[in-house]
Amino acid sequence: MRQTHSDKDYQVLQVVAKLLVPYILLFALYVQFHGDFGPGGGFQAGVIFAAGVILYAMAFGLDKAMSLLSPQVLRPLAALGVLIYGGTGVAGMFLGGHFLDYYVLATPPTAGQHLGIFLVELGVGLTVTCVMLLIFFAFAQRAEQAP
Amino acid sequence: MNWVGLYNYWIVIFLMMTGFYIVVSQGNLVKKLVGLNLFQTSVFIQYISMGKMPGGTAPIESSAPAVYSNPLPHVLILTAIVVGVATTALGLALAVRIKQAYGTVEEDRIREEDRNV
Amino acid sequence: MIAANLPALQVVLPLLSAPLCVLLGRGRAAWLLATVVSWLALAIAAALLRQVLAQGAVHYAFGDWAAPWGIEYVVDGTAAFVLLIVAGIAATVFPYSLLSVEKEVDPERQALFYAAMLLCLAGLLGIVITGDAFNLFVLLEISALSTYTLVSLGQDRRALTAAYQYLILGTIGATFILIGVGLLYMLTGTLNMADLAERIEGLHQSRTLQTAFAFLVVGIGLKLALFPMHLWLPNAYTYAPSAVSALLSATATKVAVYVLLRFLFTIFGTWFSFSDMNVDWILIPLALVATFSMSLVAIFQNNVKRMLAYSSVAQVAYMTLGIGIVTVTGLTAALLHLFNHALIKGALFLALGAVFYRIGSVQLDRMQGIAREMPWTMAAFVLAALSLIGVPMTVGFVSKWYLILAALEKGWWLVVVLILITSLMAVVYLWRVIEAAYFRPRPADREAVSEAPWGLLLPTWVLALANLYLGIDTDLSVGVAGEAAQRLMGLGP
Amino acid sequence: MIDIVLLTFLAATAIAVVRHRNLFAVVMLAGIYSLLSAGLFVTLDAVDVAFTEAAVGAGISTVLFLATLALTGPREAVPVRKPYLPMVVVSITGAALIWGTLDMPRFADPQAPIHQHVAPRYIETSPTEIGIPNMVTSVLASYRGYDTFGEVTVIFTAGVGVLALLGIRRKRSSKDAAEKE
Repeated sequence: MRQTHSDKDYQVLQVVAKLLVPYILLFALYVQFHGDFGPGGGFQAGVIFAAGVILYAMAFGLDKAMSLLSPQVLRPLAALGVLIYGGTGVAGMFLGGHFLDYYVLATPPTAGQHLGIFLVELGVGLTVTCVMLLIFFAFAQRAEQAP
Repeated sequence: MNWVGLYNYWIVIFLMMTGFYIVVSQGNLVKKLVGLNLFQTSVFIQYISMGKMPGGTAPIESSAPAVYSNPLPHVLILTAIVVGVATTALGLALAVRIKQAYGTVEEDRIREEDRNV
Repeated sequence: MIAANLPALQVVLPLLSAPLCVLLGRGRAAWLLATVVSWLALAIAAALLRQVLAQGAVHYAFGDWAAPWGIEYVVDGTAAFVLLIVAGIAATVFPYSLLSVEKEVDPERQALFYAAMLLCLAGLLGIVITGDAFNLFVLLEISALSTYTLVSLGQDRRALTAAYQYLILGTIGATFILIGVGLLYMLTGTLNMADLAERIEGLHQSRTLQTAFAFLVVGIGLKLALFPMHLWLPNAYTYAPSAVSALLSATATKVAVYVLLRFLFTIFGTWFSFSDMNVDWILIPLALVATFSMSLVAIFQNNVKRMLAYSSVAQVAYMTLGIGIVTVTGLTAALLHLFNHALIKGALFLALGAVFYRIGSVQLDRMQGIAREMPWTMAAFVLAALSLIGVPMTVGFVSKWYLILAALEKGWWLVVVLILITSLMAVVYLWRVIEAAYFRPRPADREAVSEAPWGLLLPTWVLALANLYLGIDTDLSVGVAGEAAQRLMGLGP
Repeated sequence: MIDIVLLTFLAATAIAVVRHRNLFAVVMLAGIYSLLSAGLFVTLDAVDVAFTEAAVGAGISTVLFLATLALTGPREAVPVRKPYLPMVVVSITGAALIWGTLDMPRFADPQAPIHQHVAPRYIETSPTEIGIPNMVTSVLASYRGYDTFGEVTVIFTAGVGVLALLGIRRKRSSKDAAEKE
């Protein structure tokens, strides 16, 4: 990020990043949707996804990363994640259960649980990715202008 | 009395208190936050330690019969980790703004600045 | 469907409105949403109170998982009473904030400001209503993180250091609570409060339980600004935006007092807390020192917000004094003062916010002569000030009366004398404000201003008149508080 | 045995954090501390937690700390006062905790209350009741799903807070950037 780096440093980083970033993002998706069977879930996936983008930003510059995932898009998406989670809960309420009751979402009961968990993990993943990136952008933008 | 079973907890308490000490003794706002992180992480270790079963495995069901460690502390700590990073981010954002407003992140110098106004 | 889900809606409604505020993105729209939601929250709280008075405690299981496996909400008389005051204060502060915030917070941040206000409200309501010890920690952090944000949005740069200091001490408090809850879990295997209470019964001699108790009391003490752990409070209240000072001073510490009540009486039980651990031996001396010393410090403040902040520490000590007396009357006094002090400080801070709106300062020397220019604002201030002192016909009188009764029942004459002395000290510091506002000429370098707009006056007067009305018609507050106190002591029906 | 080794390393790292005055080193040590505790979590069967601690503590937190240090400077001032009061406070707190351990269930005691109450249901019936093998996910997203809702809200609150404090300016136009050079 700093001006003091020579171009060569950047090149190494860029090559490494180019190789790694797609796999990191793929791995994040795997973690997101595989949390039922192995370790993982929305939160870890969100953090890993964000880490992938952060690596990209370090290699190719903050501006490029921010034009790829613009804060103007991330901000509503972060809110949307919370709403997906809450909405799943409210849906349970509308279908005759209590808040966050997944059994009423589908039959058989375990299918309802699967659906509910899938949805809330999606909400978690979305909010965590977006908030982590927003926070990183906010800090990095300031740091870039440091004297 | 069987003291051996407590040895782990004592080290964890030492870790907690080291973090706590950094928070209350250091004057640098960023270092205080590092201390807060250490303090919280050590509390996490305490929680996870208590969920351990002898000869247990991770609480993910497998086909072979197994003894599982208690999943509840794991869940609580996952939440607590998130709370921790949220606090850290907010604290650092405050530190950045304080640096901008006061020109320093040392407690003593901030106090001096405020007294001079 | 709605009636059965009221306990969840109480918290989920403001909580889900926060992301909506961010989506709306514009100050006024976010304000409108927040205000409507705060009124709905008040309506829900009122409905819950009615439900509880009619049919006893209401239990609500999230996800339909029975406690202790799932998380449950429990609304009993005490909880409903505190919900009502928190939601009531929010319902007056939110409408007020439109003008106040437009003046004090820059436009880009207003939507985020209202989101944080809603999150803070949701957190506070959730803390009151939750029946799960770990869930309490999570909600505590929601309200705490949003509070740090709100405090930091004050105009003065000292708002930033105040927020930072609050963040550090608040997080230490929360971590202590986390340690305490962890130890309790270790001993009992459960996190549900009712289940905990049952399982703690047989463990009174356990040193681990005693340590858990100590950590929880210290952690909660930090949150409620229990003297001498109050250091974060004066700066936070002084430099926060006006609407935030009003909301926090009226609700945040009160909710912490409520949490202390819950742990001391419901979870650990009266016997363990007071006979085994003798926590009253700590609470009472600290309370007495706090009311006296903090009232004294308040007298020498020139920033009126800061003066009221120190006064808050002193007033919270009245509540812990009531708790420390451990009688039904003492607890009734504590609960009543919790309710009444919210009305008093809410009104005072709102009136100050109106002054700040006009002259941009709440320094005593800047406020000289202000009563001639803003007669209505200052009249509301005086009314609430009388209530803070404890003049008959105001709510402040009612709670002090019960506190004195409680001390008399114990035969503690010295405590009664001290309560009277500290009330006189309140007269002294409030008189300084009144004297400046009414009997001093306007400083030459201050422009003459006009009365505050009605958007600020109306909410201020609603709270000021509530001080008067509930001071005369005491059936609701005394009735509910008395019954709640009996139940906490384990004597109730 | 491996956990004792890890705990010892953790203690060494913590002491190093106290002593170092170069904040870059301190932040790096804190990252190492997180990694070591993640390792410890693995030995204690908490793979989900280990995963998260590594990603958050050693990853995101470290990046944020480094970005902050770029702004606030890497050197810490030498304190003028001796930290006697903090020492006393910390010693009392630590002593209280040690005293509290004396009646604790021993480490990895299968008879401890937390293995007898509440948790058994998660372990025994969640795979059939919820239908997924990872019990941590079951408890996190379903039994205690409301806590996790709170957790998402906490992270969202932090986002709101950081945006309110630091803000993100829209992309600088190339002209502004040129002027800065």
